[in-house]
Amino acid sequence: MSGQVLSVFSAVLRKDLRRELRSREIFISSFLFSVILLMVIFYASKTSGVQLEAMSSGALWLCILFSGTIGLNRTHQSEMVNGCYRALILAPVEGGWLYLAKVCSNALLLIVMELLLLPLLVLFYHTDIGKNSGALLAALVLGTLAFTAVGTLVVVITANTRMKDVLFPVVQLPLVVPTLIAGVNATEAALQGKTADNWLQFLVAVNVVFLAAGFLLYDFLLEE
Amino acid sequence: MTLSIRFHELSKQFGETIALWRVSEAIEPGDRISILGHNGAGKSTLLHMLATLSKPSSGELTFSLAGETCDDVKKLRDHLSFLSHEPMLYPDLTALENLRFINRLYQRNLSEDALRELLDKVGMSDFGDRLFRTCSRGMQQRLSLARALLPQPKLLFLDEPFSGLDRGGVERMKALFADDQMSWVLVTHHLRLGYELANRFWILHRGRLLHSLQKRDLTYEAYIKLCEGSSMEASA
Amino acid sequence: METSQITNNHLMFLVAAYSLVWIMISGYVFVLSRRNKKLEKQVEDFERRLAKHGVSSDS
Amino acid sequence: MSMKNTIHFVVLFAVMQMALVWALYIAPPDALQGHVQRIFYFHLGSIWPGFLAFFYVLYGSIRYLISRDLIWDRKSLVSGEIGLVFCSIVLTTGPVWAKPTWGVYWAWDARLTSTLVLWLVFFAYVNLREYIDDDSKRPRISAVLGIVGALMVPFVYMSTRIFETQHPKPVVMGDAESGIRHPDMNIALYLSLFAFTLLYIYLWRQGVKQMLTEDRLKKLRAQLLRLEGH
Repeated sequence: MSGQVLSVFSAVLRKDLRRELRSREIFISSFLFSVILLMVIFYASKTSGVQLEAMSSGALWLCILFSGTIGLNRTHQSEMVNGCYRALILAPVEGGWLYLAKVCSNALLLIVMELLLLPLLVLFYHTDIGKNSGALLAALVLGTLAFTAVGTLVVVITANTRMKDVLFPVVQLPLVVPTLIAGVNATEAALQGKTADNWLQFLVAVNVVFLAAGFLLYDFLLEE
Repeated sequence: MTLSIRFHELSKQFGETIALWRVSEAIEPGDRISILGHNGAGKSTLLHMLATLSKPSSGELTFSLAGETCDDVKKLRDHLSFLSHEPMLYPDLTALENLRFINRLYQRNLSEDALRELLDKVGMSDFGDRLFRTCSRGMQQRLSLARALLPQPKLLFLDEPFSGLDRGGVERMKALFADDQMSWVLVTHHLRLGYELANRFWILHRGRLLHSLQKRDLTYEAYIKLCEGSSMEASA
Repeated sequence: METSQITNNHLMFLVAAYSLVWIMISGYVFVLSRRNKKLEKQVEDFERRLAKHGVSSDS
Repeated sequence: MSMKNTIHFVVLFAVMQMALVWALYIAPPDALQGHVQRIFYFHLGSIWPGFLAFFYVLYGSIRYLISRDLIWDRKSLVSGEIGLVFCSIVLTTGPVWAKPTWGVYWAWDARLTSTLVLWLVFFAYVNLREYIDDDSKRPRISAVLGIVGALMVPFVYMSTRIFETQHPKPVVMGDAESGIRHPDMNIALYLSLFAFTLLYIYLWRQGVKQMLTEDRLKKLRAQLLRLEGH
């Protein structure tokens, strides 16, 4: 049984990654969007006289949130093209494993994008990212996983509605507020060279609850 | 292993519209059923429910595997396949990659050679490494057929499978549907093919099952008459 | 005098808060009553249709 | 109206009047805040049924997904609607109290932020179904969103709390419970809690009954249209 599950899991994961590598549509759009966002955030908050370094964790998480939302929406849309999603529904597999595979591929793409954003942060915001890179990585990975765990569910929920493109961010963003708060604080601490254990634990808890909920609930979304 | 489906008083309601109203019938191994009816008669609704894509609003829908009633949808889906005018294949993957993905999704463990053989069966052996996106409509439909046949289903659901196919494609599809191991249920506007291929006919009208006929009871002329709807209106 | 003015001002806030409670709840009651009206209309429609078939609504 | 309903309504009405009298008249004004503090009785009174409603959404949605019985969808939907109403009361009366007490309408403190997020989440839950065209999908999809939303509520609270412990509290922070010392204040608070809970249950029962009637009428209507050959 476990071998079969693993095979389905890796099949979906590999399919998603290969598709993205070939088209690069999500990657390019969300990366460019993030660059623009970094610039906009600077000019939008310049007048209040904020210190650049102090802004960087917030700016980074805004980029993750917005480009992540765009990316999740896009991946799901490309799943709907040609009715591919119906093929997944009709396959004799547990929805839970499909969900976990999708969370993994979405989170992986987002994390790669974040790693590319870090040098830009150094460049634009003069941030020192080397003070506690372990904690920084932990904050980014856990936060991104929590974000995609919720997003992968919500994108399917809103895909069933008439105004999916509008509704997805509207429903998704309030739900990721706790993740955002925890992520920003954990990143901030890491940038100052500290480790924010309580925030990391909090993110682990969010991950456990929502990955479990998604695992159990995804099957209910796989119906027409 | 045999797969049969019985349904009793099956209804499907979308809000105030009734798509299907108290339909009772059965599908046995060896059945090749052609569902006939006007637009909006409930053909696709019925097909979707039988293929476990949607659930009935009321009525009983019983699936039996090897003579025993089976409620496990996942287990059933292992033996069902669905072919519609939508190809259900990823545009950014090549034909072979798509098939490999389906192969692993259904846990069929077919070898590369078997997959190529399958491509050959639908006349696409030269296009295995071509991106699905760049294939023409007819080629896409052939690949879609390969996808539907890959899991070697006991029961195949076909929703307008001939759309976009040329003569050669239709001939190949006909040959593949003649397989004795597989039953199928077909919805099509291709009247001639619907008659030639099937051995049973269900005639739906406004969500009701008006007739269920064997081929031996129905001449082609009577069939055409039924399809054109003159007798449908009369008996409604 | 100054203190009483402040209290008066503050009483305004008190009145405002309690009116808000009242407005919100009556808002929901209004939504419910509108739904009720829709239902009543449907029942009337039923009675009319049934009457056409010769069924009296009393039975 | 049935007997039970009438009794419920009478009790609700009586308790509501008592709560009003105690809150506005009998309870003494707060030493620091004066009469404005009286807002609190109803403010706190409505957050409790608000929470109750949201937990019911979680419970009802799970029950729906297990049983696929439409009644559970209706029950949780009405709960969500009423919860949204109570949440709106909390969100609007809060600033009205905060202005004279803190000097500002809004502060990003834990309670305010989390109530706002809660409101957004359940606004989405209640309104999402308007945008789903397929009747057979609607309850299932909303149930999943209801569960996800309700599961997020504790995290919203936790995250805003941890956030506060790490940062200095704003100077204008006033804690709700700290001001209540007089026994009449307690009575006023409990009365309004009781009154609002009764109100929640009353509205909920009416709402559910209405929804179920609507469903039955819809079904009958479809059959009638069929008989008439439309």
